[in-house]
Amino acid sequence: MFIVNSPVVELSEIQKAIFLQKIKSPEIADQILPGQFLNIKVTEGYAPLLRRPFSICDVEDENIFLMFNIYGEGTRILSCKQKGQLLNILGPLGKGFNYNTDFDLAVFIAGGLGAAPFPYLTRKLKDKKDIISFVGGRTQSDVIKYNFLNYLVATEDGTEGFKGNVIDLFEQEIKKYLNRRIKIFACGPNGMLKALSDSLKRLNNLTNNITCEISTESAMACGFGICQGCPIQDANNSEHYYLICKDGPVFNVNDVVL
Amino acid sequence: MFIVNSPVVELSEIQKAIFLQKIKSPEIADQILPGQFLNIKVTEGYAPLLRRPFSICDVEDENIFLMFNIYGEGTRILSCKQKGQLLNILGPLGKGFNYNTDFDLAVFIAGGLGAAPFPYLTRKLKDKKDIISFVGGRTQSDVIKYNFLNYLVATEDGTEGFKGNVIDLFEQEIKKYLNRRIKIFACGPNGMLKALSDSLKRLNNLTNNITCEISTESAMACGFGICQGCPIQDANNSEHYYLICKDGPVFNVNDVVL
Amino acid sequence: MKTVDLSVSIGKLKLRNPILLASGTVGYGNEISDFIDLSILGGIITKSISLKPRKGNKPQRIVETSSGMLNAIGLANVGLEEFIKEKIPFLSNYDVPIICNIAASSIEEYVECIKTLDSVDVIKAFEINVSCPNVKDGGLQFGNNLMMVGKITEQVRSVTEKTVIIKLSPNVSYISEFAKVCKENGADAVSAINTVVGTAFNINTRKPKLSNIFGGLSGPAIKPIALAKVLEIKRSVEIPIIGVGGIMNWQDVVEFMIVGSSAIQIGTLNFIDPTAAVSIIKGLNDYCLKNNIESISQLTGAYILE
Amino acid sequence: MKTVDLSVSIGKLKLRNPILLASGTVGYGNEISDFIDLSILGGIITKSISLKPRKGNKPQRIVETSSGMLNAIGLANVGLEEFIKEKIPFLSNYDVPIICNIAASSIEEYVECIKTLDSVDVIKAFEINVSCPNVKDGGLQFGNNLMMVGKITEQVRSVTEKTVIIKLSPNVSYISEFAKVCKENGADAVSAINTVVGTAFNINTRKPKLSNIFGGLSGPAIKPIALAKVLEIKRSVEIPIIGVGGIMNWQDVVEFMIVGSSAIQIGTLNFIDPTAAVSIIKGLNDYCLKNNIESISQLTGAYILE
Ligand SMILES: Cc1cc2nc3c(=O)[nH]c(=O)nc-3n(C[C@H](O)[C@H](O)[C@H](O)COP(=O)(O)OP(=O)(O)OC[C@H]3O[C@@H](n4cnc5c(N)ncnc54)[C@H](O)[C@@H]3O)c2cc1C
Ligand SMILES: Cc1cc2nc3c(=O)[nH]c(=O)nc-3n(C[C@H](O)[C@H](O)[C@H](O)COP(=O)(O)OP(=O)(O)OC[C@H]3O[C@@H](n4cnc5c(N)ncnc54)[C@H](O)[C@@H]3O)c2cc1C
Ligand SMILES: Cc1cc2nc3c(=O)[nH]c(=O)nc-3n(C[C@H](O)[C@H](O)[C@H](O)COP(=O)(O)O)c2cc1C
Ligand SMILES: Cc1cc2nc3c(=O)[nH]c(=O)nc-3n(C[C@H](O)[C@H](O)[C@H](O)COP(=O)(O)O)c2cc1C
Ligand code: FES
Ligand code: FES
Repeated sequence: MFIVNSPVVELSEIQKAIFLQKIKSPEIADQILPGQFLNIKVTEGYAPLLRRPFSICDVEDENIFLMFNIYGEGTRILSCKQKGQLLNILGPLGKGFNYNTDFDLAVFIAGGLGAAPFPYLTRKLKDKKDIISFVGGRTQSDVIKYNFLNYLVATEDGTEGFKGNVIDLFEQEIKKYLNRRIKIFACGPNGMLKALSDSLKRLNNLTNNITCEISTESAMACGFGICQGCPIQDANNSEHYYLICKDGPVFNVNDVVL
Repeated sequence: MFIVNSPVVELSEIQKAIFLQKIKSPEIADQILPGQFLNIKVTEGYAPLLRRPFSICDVEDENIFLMFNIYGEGTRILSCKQKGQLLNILGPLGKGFNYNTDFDLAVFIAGGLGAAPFPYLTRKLKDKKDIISFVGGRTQSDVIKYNFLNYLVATEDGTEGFKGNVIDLFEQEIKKYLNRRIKIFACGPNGMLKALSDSLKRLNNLTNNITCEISTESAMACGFGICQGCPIQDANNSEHYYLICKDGPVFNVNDVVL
Repeated sequence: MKTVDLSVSIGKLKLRNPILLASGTVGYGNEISDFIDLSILGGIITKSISLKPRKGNKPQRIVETSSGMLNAIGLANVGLEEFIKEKIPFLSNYDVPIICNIAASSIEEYVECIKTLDSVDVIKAFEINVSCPNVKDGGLQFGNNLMMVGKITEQVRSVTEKTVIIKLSPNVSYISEFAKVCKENGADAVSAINTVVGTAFNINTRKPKLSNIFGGLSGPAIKPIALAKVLEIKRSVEIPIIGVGGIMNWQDVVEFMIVGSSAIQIGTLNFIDPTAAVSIIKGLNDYCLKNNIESISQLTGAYILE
Repeated sequence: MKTVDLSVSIGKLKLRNPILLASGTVGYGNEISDFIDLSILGGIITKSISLKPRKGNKPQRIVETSSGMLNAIGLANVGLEEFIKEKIPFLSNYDVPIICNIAASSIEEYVECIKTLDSVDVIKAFEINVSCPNVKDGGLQFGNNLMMVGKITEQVRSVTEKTVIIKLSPNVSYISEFAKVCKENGADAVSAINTVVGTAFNINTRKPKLSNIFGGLSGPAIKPIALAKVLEIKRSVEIPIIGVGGIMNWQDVVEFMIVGSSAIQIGTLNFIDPTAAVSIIKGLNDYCLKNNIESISQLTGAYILE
């Protein structure tokens, strides 16, 4: 956990309104793991005041990648950075995915910009494990397939692939693999994560071979545990909140209340 | 008085740390007069919150020019504008120099960035009147001679020209011209303007051929008379303040208390 | 296409839309009329006037701060007589309700001003400034004193039939207590908030940046404070509220109405974008259409706390 | 080259420099120690602790605003016992004075906490939080009540010899009255200011952005307000003041000292730049050298009003 000023190398639009920012940051690249995030100061001054958190999207040699859309002022400013301009980056932050555990089949589930952490995770797992990916969105243009392997698409409006939400697609498809030791890695809107945990309750009647980790989100002030601004309910202790920035953002689906 | 979005054409550094910004603004160019100013929004958002006032430095066809140094956040942002970026400009503002009155000799006195309004005034007068200019600064690097005609330089530390303040130089030189009808146009730090008005009191014992207009400054919120933020004492009515943005920024030296 | 009813009422006062320009941020309308057609506005609140002209404070009167500004104008104004002779005629040219803001250093002065102004037709309402942080006499020594605010309201009420609005100070522990006193003494509405007391110093000269030492903080910096004050009043007193403080766009207007405002005022924004009301009114209209709101007054206090 | 004495005193408390980290913005020091060597600091003020652990408010707890942020953490903390068992040992590793901030919902609770903590050596002082805007019990219902603040101060004073600092609420008409009561009841110093009450609403859901509805505003937006409160206290009460509110750089620190602060606290800035104290301390040193100030304490209240 440290602060570095790293230069923007380039910004590419991987699909309409979805940007991939390449940043040269050997220090971060060297240490960060899939599912962790960075808290980025998008201006020299203090407007906006707070840093903006972004998942590590991918790492290639000395370079790191962020994936984002233009959501508000901070991401707009970020998207305007010229080659060579420095970003003040705080990280690596949080606990990432535990992908070195015992399983045969990695299942990735991404909703919309929840796709962001998977290129890096794919890079880490593609030679070690089988991977199937489920990628969802409201409509075709929301679906981000960037660097997914072996993926199926679901859109709410049926403009591409399965018509319905990505969790319904997942639940129907996963049944083919219940004989294997499955580990699910999911990132997306809270609604999707909720649906996933419900789906898992149903599936657990059929198998106990599935473990699942989810990447969560919240407003954050600090990103490293000093402001207490990012609570999420501990599923096993009603009197305790986890901090998403420090205890997460990745949790075992059974450890938190969504 | 109106608001326009006008594109930056180019920024040039006319001397160390002094910038000249060329902006394509036919509407402003068509109406603005020497000594008037513009109130410029330097960002899309509201950081900094207020507009920044700048004298009209020069006008050429459809283009207007601003002269500034990087003083704080606003001028820093202004200096970073790329070709084609739009500036939101409110103006023309205030009352400029009355240069069409009866006089033979125009005397320009500028201290530091007080040089800003003179290129335009020089353009308007050079074919009609004789001009002598007195340009001063703390040290050589402060002296801005840009587009001055027939000028003499004074520096406090003597690094260039007359050693001392520009008003002492003026008072010594002007004596050669007391037979003519002189109109002084001055812009610079308050200290310089004070010294000038004292000097004029002395000279008025020798002649009544001198009239003098000074361009004043103050913090401003609106720039067009609705906030009451920019008062300057009326010399002829102790119960009244003029508003620099509306009644000025140019005043007859006898009308205000510096 | 459906149309939206943007009109709102404050006491007897009917406004074509909830957008008012705040006192002290539009002078008497002359200058800003070069930028915007005054008759599209819900109303204009004129710069605080006092019985006699006030010169105002020495320079420096304003200081920019992070997302805000401090002002210590000191109620510089032309005084009652010139206001009626010189300013009212200009404003009469527009079909827009004039709300006359009054500042005074004694109850008698308030009363005298209103007696004189009550007969002026184009003045549709009075906003009583009991909360100017920038004057020695009157101002906060009234605005922070419950009993005083009650007395002033009662006396003012007794001399006019027109809509009476009391402009409250945020520099108190519980603004709702003041709103309550205003209601009890017959005010038709309250405006919340006036500026928040602040200061700034020059670290080289060690002197205050404002000749008055203290000034009033306005602008987006105070928006969360203003919203909290409006909500506090809304939840405990039944009186129309005119929300003001840091409004920069139509979204802010909606937010102020949701927490309880019947109308709102644009202040500092006028200095930066004197045409702002145009895009704000359009934004409000579109928001209502999108959300099937027939009358914008439905938004007032429409918060959901579950 | 001349050297500058950056040390300052607050009651019996001697600090190597005036830079404290504000309660609730550094937790218990663990995380921020990854970024900055705690022993360069004047001191650390720990997150408000209460007798029993507090879970804190539901999400959402923070909202960004223009040049500020609202927080409604709700005093989430590990409670007295774990604080002593788990947190103190870590802090003991550093040569830095610990100021323990205490929140409570009754006078008895304050007293009990301090009795327990008084024996802990590394705790050099207590900061009594009577001004948290984000809890139902305690908090502002204390901080806005003169008599209560007096009682609490008196009781706390009676059970400890260590330096007692009362952290004041800005959400009052006259903060100096509270500072006066603190002094009269034996407090060694006051901290000014805690956060300013504010709120923000989502215009689509019409719900408050904070689960607690109201939150506390911090950051540069409130700096002018905090400076005004410090100056108000300085001019009317003889008690050391610890200035806090919107400090973002060394210039802000100088400004806070000029208006009357003996020391200052860095709050929200820690979230954005946890290393800020380093450049601030250097900036203060350079400023003093440039202005021939031998001891930084000379700056306290060094304003010139002429
Ligand atoms: C751990 C984590 C990882 C993330 N990874 C990515 C990513 O890889 N790609 C991406 O596009 N986005 C990601 N986000 C979301 C991203 O941080 C926001 O989109 C970004 O802050 C928007 O900033 P803005 O100024 O453009 O939008 P604005 O709306 O102007 O600013 C965002 C504001 O919303 C607040 N806020 C409220 N809820 C949230 C929330 N759930 N998340 C973030 N901010 C919130 C913030 O405090 C901030 O003040 C991530 C968020 C978190 C917490
Ligand atoms: C009528 C007029 C004409 C001007 N013409 C020029 C010009 O041609 N070239 C040029 O370089 N500068 C000019 N200035 C000064 C220029 O406006 C300031 O340098 C500019 O505002 C600095 O902005 P900043 O954000 O860079 O500095 P900052 O210090 O970050 O911001 C300036 C702040 O200082 C305040 N302030 C206090 N006193 C003054 C003052 N006397 N003038 C301006 N702001 C003040 C402003 O309100 C603002 O908040 C002029 C000023 C006025 C009033
Ligand atoms: C420069 C200035 C002058 C003001 N003068 C007055 C005044 O004369 N009377 C009054 O009641 N309020 C006055 N106000 C307060 C505003 O009407 C408004 O209540 C305050 O600025 C908050 O709104 P804002 O943040 O939108 O500016 C003034 C505000 C500013 C900035
Ligand atoms: C997230 C957050 C949590 C805080 N928690 C506490 C607290 O537990 N006790 C306390 O006395 N003050 C608390 N404060 C107030 C700060 O200590 C400080 O008084 C306030 O934030 C103003 O300073 P700043 O503008 O520099 O942040 C908290 C502030 C923030 C932003
Ligand atoms: S964001 Fe500050 S504790 Fe998590
Ligand atoms: S700057 Fe607003 S009146 Fe002059």
